[in-house]
Amino acid sequence: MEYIYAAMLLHTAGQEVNEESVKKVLEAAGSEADDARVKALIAALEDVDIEEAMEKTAVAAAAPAAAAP
Amino acid sequence: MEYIYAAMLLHTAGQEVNEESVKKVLEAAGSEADDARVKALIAALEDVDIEEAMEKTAVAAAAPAAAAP
Amino acid sequence: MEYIYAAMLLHTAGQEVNEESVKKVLEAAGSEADDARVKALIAALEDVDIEEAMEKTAVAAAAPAAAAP
Amino acid sequence: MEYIYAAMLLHTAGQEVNEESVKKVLEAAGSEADDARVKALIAALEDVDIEEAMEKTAVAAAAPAAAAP
Amino acid sequence: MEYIYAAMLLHTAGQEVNEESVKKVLEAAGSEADDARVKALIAALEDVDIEEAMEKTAVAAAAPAAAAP
Amino acid sequence: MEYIYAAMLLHTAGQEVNEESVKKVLEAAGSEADDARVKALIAALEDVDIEEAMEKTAVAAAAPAAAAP
Amino acid sequence: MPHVAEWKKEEVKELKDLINSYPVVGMADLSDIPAPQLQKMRQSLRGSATLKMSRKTLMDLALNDSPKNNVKVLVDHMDGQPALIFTDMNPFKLYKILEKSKTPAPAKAGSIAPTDIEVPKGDTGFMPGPILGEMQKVGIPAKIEKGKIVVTEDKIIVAEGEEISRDVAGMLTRLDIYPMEVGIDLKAAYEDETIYTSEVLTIDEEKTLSDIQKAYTQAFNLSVNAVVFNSESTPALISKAAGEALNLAFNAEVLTSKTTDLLLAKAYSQMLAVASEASAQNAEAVDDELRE
Repeated sequence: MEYIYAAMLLHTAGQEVNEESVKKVLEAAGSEADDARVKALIAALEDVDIEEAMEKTAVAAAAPAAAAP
Repeated sequence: MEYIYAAMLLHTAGQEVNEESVKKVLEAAGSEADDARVKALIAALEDVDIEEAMEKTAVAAAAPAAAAP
Repeated sequence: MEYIYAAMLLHTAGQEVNEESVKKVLEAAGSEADDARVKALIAALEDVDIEEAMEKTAVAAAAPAAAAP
Repeated sequence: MEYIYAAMLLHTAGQEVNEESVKKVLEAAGSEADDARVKALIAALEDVDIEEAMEKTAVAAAAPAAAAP
Repeated sequence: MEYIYAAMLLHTAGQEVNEESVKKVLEAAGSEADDARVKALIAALEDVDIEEAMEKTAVAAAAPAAAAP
Repeated sequence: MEYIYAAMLLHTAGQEVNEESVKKVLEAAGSEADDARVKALIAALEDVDIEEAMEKTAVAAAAPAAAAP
Repeated sequence: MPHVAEWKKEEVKELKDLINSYPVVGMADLSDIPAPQLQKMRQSLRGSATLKMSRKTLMDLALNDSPKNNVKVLVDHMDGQPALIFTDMNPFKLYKILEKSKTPAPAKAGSIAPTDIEVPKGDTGFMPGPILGEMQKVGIPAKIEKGKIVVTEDKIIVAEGEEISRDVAGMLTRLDIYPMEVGIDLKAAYEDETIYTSEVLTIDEEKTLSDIQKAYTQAFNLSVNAVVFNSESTPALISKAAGEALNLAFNAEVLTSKTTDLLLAKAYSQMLAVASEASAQNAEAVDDELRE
C-alpha cells in the first residue's frame, strides 16, 4: 500500500500525482520505489478519481453506521 | 490528512515515525510541514498501535454503539 | 479525548474555544496539556462547525433505532 | 451538558469526579457552577460506571423494543 | 396512569408494590386512590414482570424523540 | 428514574410539580429524596413541556407498533 | 552474420531501426487471430503503433544486437506467433488499447476457458429435435416448453481455467456463445530499460479504487482512534464526544437540556408498557385512558 499512501499524501497535499512526485515521496519515506509499479499506479490513477473514491468511502462508512441494527 | 498519510507511509515502509521522518516525507510531497502539527501527530501516536488503529473501524458518531444490543 | 471534551465543555458553556481556554480547562482537570495537540485542535476547529457536528450525532444515534427491525 | 463534559473530562484524565473537581473544571471553563446541579450530578453518577454509560447508546435499548411484536 | 406510575416508582425504589403502598404514594401525590382500581392493578401486576415490561418498550420511544429537532 | 416517575405521577394527577411535592411522593414511596437531585429535576422541568414530551413518545411508540407484524 | 541471406539482413536492419526509433517496444502474440480481423486491428492501430511480424530468429537477432540497454530481454517473452509492436504510447496505454480491441470468438476444442462459461437461462430459439439431447449431454439443463427448447436455469458449463471439450465447443457456437477473446496479446513491453510484463501491465482499476478507499478508511480510523485532529477526524471526534455525553447523561439519568425530555419520554413509554401488560391481565387494572 505504500504506493497508494504516497499518492494519497500527494493528492491531499494538493500536489500533482505523477511518477516523479510519487517516487520522491517513497524515497523520502525510505521505501524503495519500483519503477514499473510507480508507472502502473500512475496509469491506473488516470482512470480513477481519487476525490470521488474518497467521497464514496465516506458515504459508505456513514451508511452502515446508520443502518446498523 | 497529509500528516496521517505520511505516518502510515512510514509505518508501512517499516520506518520509525518521528518528527524528523514525518517532516522529510511531507516536504518531499511538497507540503509545508507545520512543526506544531507534526509534534501533535507524534504525541498522539505515542501510545497507539498504528496497525491496530488503522484497522479498527472508527465511526463518526456514537451511533454504531447502537449496534451492540 | 480530553482535548475534545475540554473544547466541548467550553463550547457548551458558551465560551470561546482557543488555546488558552482549552489549556486552562485541561489543567483544572489535572490533565497534562500538550501544547502541540492543543494547537492542532484549535487549528482543526477553525474549519469545523461544532454545533453541526454535534447535531449529526443526535440524528445518527436516533437513526438506527428507527431502522431497527 | 457542561456538567457532563466536565465529568467526562475528569474521568478520562483519570481524576476523581467529585463536587470539588467538577466545580473547578467548570469554573476554569468560565461557567458558573451551580451547587445544586453539581451535587445532583455527583449523586447521579455515584452508582454509574462512567465508561460503560458513555459507550452504551441511549438508544440501544430501543432495538429490542421495536422488534417486539 | 397515576396508578402505574406509582407502581413503577415503588418498584424502582425497591419497595413492595401492594395495595397499601400504592395508595400511600397516590395520596402523597394528592391523587384520590380508587380502592377497586388499586386492587385490580395489584392483582394484574402479580403476573407481570414489571422490570421486563419496562425494559422492553422503554427507550423505544425515547430514540426517535432524539431525532426531533 | 424515581425522580422522573414522581414528577410524571404528579403531573398526571394534575398536581404542581415542585420540590416539596416531589419529595413528598418520593418519601411516601420509601425512596430517599436527594435534595440536589430534586432541585435539579425541578430546574430541568422548567424548560420542558411534559405534555409535549409525552406526546412525542406516543407518536413514536405508535409507529413501531404499527410496523410490527 | 556471414551466412545470412541479403533480405534477412535487410529485415534485421529494418527491425533494429524501428527498435531504436521508438521509445516503447512490445512483444506480442498473434496466435488465433483470423487474417481479416488482424487486418482490421492493424488499421485501427495505424498512427499510434506499428505492428511488425517477422521470423523469430530475425527478431532475436535484432533485439540482441540493439544498442538499447536491456531490450533483448523481450526475446524471453516470444510466444506463439510473435510480433513486435513499436509505439510512442506508454506501455500501459498500449496494453489497454490492445485489450480493448479484442473481440469475442467461438470456443475451439481444447481451448482453455478464460472465465467461467455460462449458458443463460431462457429460450434457445431451437425447435424440438435431437439438439435437446445433445444439450443435456453436455450438461445444459434444457427442456421443451411451448414448442421451443428452453434452458431452465443459468448454468456454468466450463469453469475458468478448464479445457473446453469438442462437444461443448460445438454446442456453444450453435448457441451463439463466444467465450473466447482474440486479439493482439501483449506479452511484455520495453521502455526506458524497464521490461513490463503483462502482469504489471494489467491495471486493475477496481483494485486501485478499493485500495484508495482502504487507504482513506485507514487514515480516518487512525486519525479518530489516535485522536489526531484534522479536517476529517475532528467532526467525527466531536460527534463521538457529543454521543458519549448524551449516552452518559441519559444512562446516568442526569437531567440536562438534551436528556430531560428523553427521560420523560422513557418514563411515559415505560408506563405504557407496564399498563399494557397489566391490562392484558385485567382490563380493570388500568384507567379508561389506557384501555384500548
